[in-house]
Amino acid sequence: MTPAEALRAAMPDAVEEASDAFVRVKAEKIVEAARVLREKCGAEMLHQISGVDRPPDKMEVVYHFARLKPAEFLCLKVSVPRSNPVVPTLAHEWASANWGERETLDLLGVTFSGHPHPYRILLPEDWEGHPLRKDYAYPVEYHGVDCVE
Amino acid sequence: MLNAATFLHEGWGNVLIFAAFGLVFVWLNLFVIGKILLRRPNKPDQGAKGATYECGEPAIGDAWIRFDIRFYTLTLVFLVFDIEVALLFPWAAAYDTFIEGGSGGTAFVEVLLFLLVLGVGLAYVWARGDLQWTSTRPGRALSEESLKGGVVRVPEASQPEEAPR
Amino acid sequence: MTTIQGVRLDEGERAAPALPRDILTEELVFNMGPQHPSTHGVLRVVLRTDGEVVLDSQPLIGNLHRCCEKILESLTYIQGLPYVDRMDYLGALNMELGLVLSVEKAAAVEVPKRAQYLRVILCEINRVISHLFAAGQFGLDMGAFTPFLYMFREREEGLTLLNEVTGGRLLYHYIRYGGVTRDVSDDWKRKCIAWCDQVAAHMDEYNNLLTYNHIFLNRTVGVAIIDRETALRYAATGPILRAAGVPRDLRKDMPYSSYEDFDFKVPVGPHDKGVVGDSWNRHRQRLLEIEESLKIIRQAIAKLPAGDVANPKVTRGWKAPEGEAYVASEAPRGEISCYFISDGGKAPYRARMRGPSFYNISLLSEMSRGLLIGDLIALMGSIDITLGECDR
Amino acid sequence: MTEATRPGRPSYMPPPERFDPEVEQTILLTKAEWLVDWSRKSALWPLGFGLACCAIEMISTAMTKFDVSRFGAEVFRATPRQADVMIVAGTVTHKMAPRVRRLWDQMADPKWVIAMGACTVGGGPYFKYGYHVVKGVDKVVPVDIYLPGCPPRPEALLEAIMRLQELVESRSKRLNGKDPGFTPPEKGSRQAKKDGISPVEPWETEKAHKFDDAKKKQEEDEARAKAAKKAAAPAAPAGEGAPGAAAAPKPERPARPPKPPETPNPEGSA
Repeated sequence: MTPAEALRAAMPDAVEEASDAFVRVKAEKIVEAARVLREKCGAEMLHQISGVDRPPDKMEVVYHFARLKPAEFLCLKVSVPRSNPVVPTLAHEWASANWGERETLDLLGVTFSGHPHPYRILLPEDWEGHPLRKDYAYPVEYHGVDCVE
Repeated sequence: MLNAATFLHEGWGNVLIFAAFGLVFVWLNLFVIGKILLRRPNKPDQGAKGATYECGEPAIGDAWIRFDIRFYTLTLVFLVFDIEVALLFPWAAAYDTFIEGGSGGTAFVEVLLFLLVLGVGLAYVWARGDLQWTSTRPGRALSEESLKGGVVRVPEASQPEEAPR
Repeated sequence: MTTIQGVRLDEGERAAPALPRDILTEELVFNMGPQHPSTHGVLRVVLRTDGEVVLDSQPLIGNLHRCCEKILESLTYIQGLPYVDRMDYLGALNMELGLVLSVEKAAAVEVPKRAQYLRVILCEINRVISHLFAAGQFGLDMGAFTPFLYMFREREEGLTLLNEVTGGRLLYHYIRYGGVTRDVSDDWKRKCIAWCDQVAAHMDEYNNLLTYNHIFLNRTVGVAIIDRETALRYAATGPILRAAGVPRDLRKDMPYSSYEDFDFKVPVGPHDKGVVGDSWNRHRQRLLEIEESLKIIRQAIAKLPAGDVANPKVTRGWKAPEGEAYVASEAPRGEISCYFISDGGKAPYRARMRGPSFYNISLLSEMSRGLLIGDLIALMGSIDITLGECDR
Repeated sequence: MTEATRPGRPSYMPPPERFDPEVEQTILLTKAEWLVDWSRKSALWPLGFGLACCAIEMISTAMTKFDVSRFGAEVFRATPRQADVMIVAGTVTHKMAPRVRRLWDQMADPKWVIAMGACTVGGGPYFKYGYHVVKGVDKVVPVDIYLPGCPPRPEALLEAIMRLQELVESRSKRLNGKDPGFTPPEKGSRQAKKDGISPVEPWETEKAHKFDDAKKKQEEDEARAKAAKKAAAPAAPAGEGAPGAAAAPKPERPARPPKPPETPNPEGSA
């Protein structure tokens, strides 16, 4: 069963936009949507979490699930306001979401509510700003080391 | 009477050679290498040189902690059997004299007795499980509860995060 | 919540409450830090141990975060390619293929058949070289230095082979959108087949030297078992997943770059020794994959079609039209994928690269509980991590 | 602006201490000094410290085909306490920089640093857009031999080790006054070795801090004046075409801070 049909059947109000490539759901319903994908559409692995910065007001979080038999990728999208991007976490059911969400927090500033370990993963703890945002200003100096030669 | 022949015959030649060799080495160490050592770069406390090396990180956690008892018992067991082997060496070296003296058999039996007594000690320790130094006994730190894990738990931060000034 | 060196360590009770107070023993917390022979790069693992037994560990990555995705968004399409090479510097061509496949799918760029075959040949050579390094490194972690020297002998020949075609030993910039940069000569094809025979001939030497070595078996059989469910939960892919019994290989399941033309077997699950999913099976899995890759190379060279090697429409200043795509491919360490979004501009709007080691390392914390420290080294050696693609 | 907080000096670096030249001039030695340098040169033990792609080429150099053991440098020590050379092989990021500095501090003197790869020489491919990459490892540790290449071929690393051996061996020539003063070897290193030209000792001038007393202050004032004049001029919007759809303005690069002053060639030998 394709994700669009399964999600329309399970939670019609949560589906904002559905096409054969991806399904956009409301941010609060992402945990249930992932659960529907696991049970109905056979998604066995959360393959990748990608944050996409859509200035000036939108911030997108794209989840790609992998189904083994027959091998295919199912895509869920969530768009949240750019000023205060908050998305519920999937880390409790999908262990690979733990680090994926921490990296999205680190590089894009999307906070995942309920995350067991919500801290930066790639950049140092006291790094200012989120580099993958389109309006990111490059640092001039970090701990005394010049960043621009 | 001391002349060249007797001098060499009585072995004084060797003493002369060894003395010469000794003096050369003394001179080499004191003067040549000594001067070089004096001029080696000597910077004992440059930056974090004195800090404990922990793979490039400032050392976290504390090394002066109370280790598990099992390591202590294990070293005791090792000590006992080390001495046992040490005692076997002289016996083995002198074993041919026992045989010439006709009491080879009794010497052999005595050693077997000696080994047997220590064997009993080994059996006791083995049965008690002290040789199994890797796994910890139930009730030790490795109980089910602490194995649940989650984020690394540590008593408290004993080292400031910033590099020592 | 205490912070030690950027590590958020929960305040916890000193030891298990079940202990009587008088013989209270404490746990040792220390770093297996960025500079360590067995972390294969700058991975830092904070360990909490009781004697030799690891109670808990927390891998800390990010020491090699080289801003790859920001650079891909800032540079033009052609300029961004070399940075993808540097993600997994042991399987650089597979990384290039990952980015190029998703851009070609989004922009519907047609790749000539010969270029697809050339990509397959060189990526498989790269996979063999990478697996040789990984198997040798795992032997080195377990204390066997000689197999590493033997495997490097074949690896050096393979590097010269790739050097001859692409011009680079380790990082190649060979694959472009719509094709490849250079064609191969017949002499090179003959040398490539000779190299394949040489590697195949030495496989049993590696097995006797390392894989069936008695000490190696004791150190790795039944150690750090990653079963099917844990691997899927942590999205660990590649040899880890296949050694855990899941027949998942993107070259077979979702064929790309004309992999469907070649017949090769996907080695899966419990091999002749050890338990399914243990360290020994992962090692054996890589050696079997080397043999399969050699088969693919031979077939691809035999069936190499004529034709040009690049799509003439793609020039230097080429820009992808609006669109997005998500294509995954099989890299030596696992599945890499690129979520590519283009808005028609000079540079990709977003190129989100997936490094398989990022997910392979994340299962270290759960898998290491209760292991001895030596077994943790076996676990890290057998999952074969590269920090370049983990931190991107 | 004390020395420790001068911009461009990492905060985790201790203030540099002067090297007192008196100890050295009093004793002139010939053969013994050369003996020590020859032994150091022939057993340069590198620190097993691979960061990224260059580490793989460093391992290839240690393997049978390129065989760095011909130069006595194949014993890769895992701990800095027993290492002589720190080959920084790979990109040094801002998160890794304090650790690289701490490893260098923890090495026993005399110690040398080979900056292997374009990333360590000057930021390499990550120079322009690599926000997390340190632009050159000489901002962190004093570097003796710069080895460009991305990654440099194993033969290039062998050349770097040979150059380092000349640097080590030239110490005795310099101390014995036979050295006509430091001029970088123009032609091949063989020529430099014959002429006995050798750079000054790494542990004497802390290159990473690049400071000298009076001359620097004057250069800094000049630079600051020039920067102030340039900042006054209207800041031209730099940078590539902003993505069409996005309305946000392309962030232009911040104004370049005054360049940390260079160390002039030391006037002459000791």
